[in-house]
Amino acid sequence: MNFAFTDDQLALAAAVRQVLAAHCPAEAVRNGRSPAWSQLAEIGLFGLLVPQEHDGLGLGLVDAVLPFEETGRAALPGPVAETAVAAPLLLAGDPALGKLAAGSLRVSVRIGDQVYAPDADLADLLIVEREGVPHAVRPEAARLTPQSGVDRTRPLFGVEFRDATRLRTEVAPAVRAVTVAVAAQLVGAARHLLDTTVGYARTRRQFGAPIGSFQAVKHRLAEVAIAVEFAAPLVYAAALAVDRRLPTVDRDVSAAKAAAGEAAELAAGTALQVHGAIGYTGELDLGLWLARVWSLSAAYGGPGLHRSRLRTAILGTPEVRRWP
Amino acid sequence: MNFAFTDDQLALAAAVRQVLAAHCPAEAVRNGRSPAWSQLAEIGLFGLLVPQEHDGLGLGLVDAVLPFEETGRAALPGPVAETAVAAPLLLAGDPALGKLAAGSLRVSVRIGDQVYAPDADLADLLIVEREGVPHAVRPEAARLTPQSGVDRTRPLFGVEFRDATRLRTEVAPAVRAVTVAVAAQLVGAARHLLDTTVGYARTRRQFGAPIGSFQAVKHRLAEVAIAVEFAAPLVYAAALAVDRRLPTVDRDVSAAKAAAGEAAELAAGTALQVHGAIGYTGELDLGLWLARVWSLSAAYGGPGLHRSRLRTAILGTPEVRRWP
Amino acid sequence: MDLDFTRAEQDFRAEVRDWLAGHVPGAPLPSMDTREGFEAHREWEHLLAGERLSVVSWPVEYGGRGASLVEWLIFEEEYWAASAPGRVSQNGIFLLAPTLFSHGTAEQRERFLPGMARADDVWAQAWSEPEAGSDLAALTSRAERVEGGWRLHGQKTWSSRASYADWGFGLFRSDPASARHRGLTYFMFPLAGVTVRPIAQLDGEHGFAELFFDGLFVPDDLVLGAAGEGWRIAMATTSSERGLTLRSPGRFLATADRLVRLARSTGADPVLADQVARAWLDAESYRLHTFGTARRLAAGEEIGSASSMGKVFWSELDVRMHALALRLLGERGLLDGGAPDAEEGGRWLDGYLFSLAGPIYAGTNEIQRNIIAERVLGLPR
Amino acid sequence: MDLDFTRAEQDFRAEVRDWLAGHVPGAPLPSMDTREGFEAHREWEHLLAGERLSVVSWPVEYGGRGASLVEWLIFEEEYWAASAPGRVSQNGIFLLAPTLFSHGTAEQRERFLPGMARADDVWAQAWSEPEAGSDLAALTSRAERVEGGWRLHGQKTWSSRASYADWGFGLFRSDPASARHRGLTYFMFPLAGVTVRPIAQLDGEHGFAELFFDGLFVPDDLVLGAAGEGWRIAMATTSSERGLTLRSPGRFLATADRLVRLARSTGADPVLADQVARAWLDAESYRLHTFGTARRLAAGEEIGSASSMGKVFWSELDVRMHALALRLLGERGLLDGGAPDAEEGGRWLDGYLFSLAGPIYAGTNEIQRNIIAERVLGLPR
Repeated sequence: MNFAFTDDQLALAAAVRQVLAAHCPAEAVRNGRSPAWSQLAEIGLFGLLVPQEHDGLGLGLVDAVLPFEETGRAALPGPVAETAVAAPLLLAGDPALGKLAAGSLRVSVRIGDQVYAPDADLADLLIVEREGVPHAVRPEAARLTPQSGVDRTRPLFGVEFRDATRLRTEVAPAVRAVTVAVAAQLVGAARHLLDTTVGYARTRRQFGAPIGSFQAVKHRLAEVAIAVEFAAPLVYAAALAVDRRLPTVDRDVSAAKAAAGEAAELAAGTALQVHGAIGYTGELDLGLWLARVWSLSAAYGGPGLHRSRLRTAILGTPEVRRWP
Repeated sequence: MNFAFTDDQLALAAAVRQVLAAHCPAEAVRNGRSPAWSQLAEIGLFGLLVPQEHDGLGLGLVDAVLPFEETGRAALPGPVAETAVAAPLLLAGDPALGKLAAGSLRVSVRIGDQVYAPDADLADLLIVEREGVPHAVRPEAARLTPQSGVDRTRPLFGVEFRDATRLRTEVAPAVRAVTVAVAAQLVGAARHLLDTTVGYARTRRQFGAPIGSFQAVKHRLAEVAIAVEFAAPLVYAAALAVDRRLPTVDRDVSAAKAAAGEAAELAAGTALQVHGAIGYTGELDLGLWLARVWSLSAAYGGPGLHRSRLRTAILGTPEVRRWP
Repeated sequence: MDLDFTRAEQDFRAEVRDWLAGHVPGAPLPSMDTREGFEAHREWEHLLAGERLSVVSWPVEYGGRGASLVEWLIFEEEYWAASAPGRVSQNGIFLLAPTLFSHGTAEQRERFLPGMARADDVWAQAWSEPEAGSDLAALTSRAERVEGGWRLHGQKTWSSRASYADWGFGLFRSDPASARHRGLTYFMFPLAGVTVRPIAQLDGEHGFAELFFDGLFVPDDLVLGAAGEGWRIAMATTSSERGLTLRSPGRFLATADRLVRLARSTGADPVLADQVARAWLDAESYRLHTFGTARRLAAGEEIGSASSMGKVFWSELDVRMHALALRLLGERGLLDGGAPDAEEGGRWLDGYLFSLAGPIYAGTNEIQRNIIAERVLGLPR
Repeated sequence: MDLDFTRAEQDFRAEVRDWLAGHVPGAPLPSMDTREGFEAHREWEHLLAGERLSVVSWPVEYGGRGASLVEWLIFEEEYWAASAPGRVSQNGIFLLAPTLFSHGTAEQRERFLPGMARADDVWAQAWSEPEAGSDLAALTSRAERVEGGWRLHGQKTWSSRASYADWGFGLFRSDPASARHRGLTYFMFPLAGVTVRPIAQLDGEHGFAELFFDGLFVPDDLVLGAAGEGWRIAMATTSSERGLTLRSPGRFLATADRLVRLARSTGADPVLADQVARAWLDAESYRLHTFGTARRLAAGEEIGSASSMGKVFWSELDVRMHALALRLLGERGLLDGGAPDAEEGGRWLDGYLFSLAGPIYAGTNEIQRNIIAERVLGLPR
């Protein structure tokens, strides 16, 4: 038993982080729609879950979880989780997988508990669930209704369509995988918010001292650190559960999404309170991350929905089974 | 509209407080079973709700609420709420009311959500609910099973009985009234815990300073102050609702009991954490109040039960009605 | 103790309710942080003032009705329950006017209060500075003594309504040798001579602005109270900002009622339903508590530092209620007014973003908790 | 990254589980804070030691099995899931032994570890003093240098197990001119020469005692590490007290599982059910987190201040789980072992009272949060 990331897994995450540091600064989050896409394709992010026979890396979700933390940390815009995580499963066996791995097929989805398709206007292909079955929809066959909201860097769209191709895959595995990827992004976003807020608290002075020297600020930030520290293992375990198709997988995915969403929302609320009024403005980049946390926490089922499922899973079954 | 206590109401509370300061010190809580009983009878506590034609004061529950805060503040032992609040309603019209008002009839009850009769071994009369109807049981006809627990100064008893007299009163008004009285006691106990803990934090030194100068301690105690400050008005309003037989009375009683119990439990937890290990011992009197808070918070329905009723009352009715 | 409204109080409630039912605009006004919306809100204030409803608790001579505190609370309950427009003249009415009543000259009151009541003059507050957020005593903007008055220099920030308002008020350091609380003077000033730069907020609105002063001349009759006494005077004002006047329960009661309706219509999960019920009761408790406070104030008591408890309570309740609404709505809760599917035109999201400022402004809740601990409970500094 | 136990780990788990199933007493042992219960618990330790299960992670030569950290975690999971008795030798095994391994002499290890493993010697800790609760550097008990050793003077408190234990260990100020962290020495001492006064606790138990030293002679070979180095050595010990060793997840996992069963049997209200599910997942998360930590420790990394996060998390989880159980049980939850109607002989109440000490001892959670903020996050002191 070895519940720690391997050197390969860490190296891939570091590569993603490096690419994002170079190609996805806050300015790109604010104004770009899909920055760093080709660079991420080059290091294999979009082929990570694509089988090797389709020019992918043939890896598992557990290998994607740290790279996705990095995309969350950078608040990377674009339909990245949908393209890199949902699409390889929904298109399993499809020749389009090669293009997917190469980063030349952008996909947006509306599956599971998702009501809207994120970044659908950028997509080369839409995959939409209807009556429990995934359907591929070409952009020209779709009518998109923009549903503008708090996260301007992750626009949502209502999708109606005329023609669609019924896919032969199941929708549930893709829903689980993309939900875990988004949970990982939430952990990454929470880490960024914690780091940024710690940095601000070290330098901003009030009453003659850095505000980070006040115990109330210290303890709030310590709470965030604890919440993130103990949300992350649930996300990692959920990724393993998806890869191994464990009987507890649905519970584990809900636990990951709920815990990550709540930790990130705590990080967001604390970041705003510690920054004070300045955090509330467009003067800082903070607002980009706050909006992203709110938007991702609600995506693919918010904490309320997943908590209600967890209640049933844990109290409603005759025997609760521990991982593994 | 005048949501403030009258001078008469304040004066009665002050009198109770004075009596308890003199006759119910912590030592009496620890070792006495019903200290200050006759002195409280003298100033009219047991006749407060008894009609004037039975030698009582003929007042309302709203007049009892501050005196009961004082009994909670002093952690007064004995079946006081049962005798002074439940019994006058359960025995309405009964000639025994005169003895009740004089303090020469001690009553314990097992009604409503109460599972055990508190201080039943001290009672001259037991009133027990059976099939929704109150029954009077003489002590010699009752078999009491001691159910010892955390609050050694408020012992509980299971009650079985042979003979009983069916009373003609309804049980619900008495349940409501005694529940509000206990809620008031919880507010009083919380105020005592807050005062005691503030006093300790002002004098106890660690790391070269009084612990009350640390912001973490300050903010915890501020939280307790806020919780008590905003629980109390719900208790006062519930007392008025009982007196006026408002249609919202059950909701208001549940709100009072849940809020007071939660505020008092917060005060207890904070008191223990601020005192540290010493709070955990018999060396201080603190433990008497902690145990009393736990025991009263569970009495006549705990916060969980009342919260579930509140959910139904507030979300399940077509229109929520505000007080008044 | 009772909760029985008098006949007069009931009649007043009925009058207010009826008038609002007949006059509140059917569709929400445009945002008061746009020029168009600002003027629409000013028009609404004119309408209110015509009925002497803009400042019910003021004396009749200044445009009010001399209403009691309880009547004012009744007015607020009815006002927010009717979903009436936000108050564009709030800064003046709730922050400046109490100070004018207590520290202004008769001439100042005559000159400014009637126009404020009618919103002919809309006022912006100018408390904060970039380096003096929560620490108001660290102000560095200065007032230079000149013949017949003063010249103002420096920068203010988080000035609400300043983009379109007519007048502003705030503290300036009039004694250059002074430090901290000393040597500050309370000024009123026309915004015409001030450079105003709007601050973009999370929601894209511009409710706040930065103000730049470059020697604006202010005559002596625009000084409120004595020179150098600004801190003491301002504290009386911020204490009322933190206390009863700014946050009457009406707004939270209305939000709680809307939240209950939302929870019913969305069929809330029991866990969320529990939180909704709690929030509704918290609003109720805040209302009852305020009734008690109103009684004490009417009896001439001071509420002082205890008002910090109210500030913490209402501001965190407001965040909680709006966050709950967003959670009940799921993904749809995060849509703004531009989205076809937005609930109530994105009002819950707008309210959430607005509520987030509550624990920050008028003294952060950290500072309020210090005040509660030190001044109410008596813990050492 | 994986969560696949090896064949050897699975075999070890099966062995432990089978042995416990055959040996854990059917009825709970009497409280270890009574003379009778203490000896019963000592007997149980003998039985464990006979199977080399009392200290699985120690080297074979001292009575252990040289088990890996993961195997030790497995042992703990099985131990608590089997509702096996509390560990009367916990202080020695978890607090003193790590220090003996790292700072003791070979003679000290030979002399004390085997007896500790068999519970022939039961150890009491003596960290706190009346005026040095959380602030351990404020110790004033002193060690006076004499021929061949030291004489101990002063008072210790909150010494767990001291009423019936054989030996104690703690810090004494050996340099009278020293202050704070300097000039402290780590001593082991026989309790026979110490006056022990039990402290009555909330639950009427006497798990803690005060110790009074009146010149007890301690020879030099009972000094652990160098004289004057006590603080550094003790910090290594308390860091392991706060870290992995004292609070393996096994106990919390077992409590979480019992809580889920209780919630099912009492038909928990959805709101309480939600909290139960959260607690169960928190325990699961603590377990997973600990697996990660074990891996890092096994690879030679230090966990250092990060262990403070674990301390806060498990101690508050433990309180939460027990408080939830009491709430599920209502009035019945507050009954003690003497009450006929008590659930599981009052075990939830006992556990609740015990859990309340968690956020206090081994560095209060306020101090832990300071440590997290300053040493993990890098905020200024």
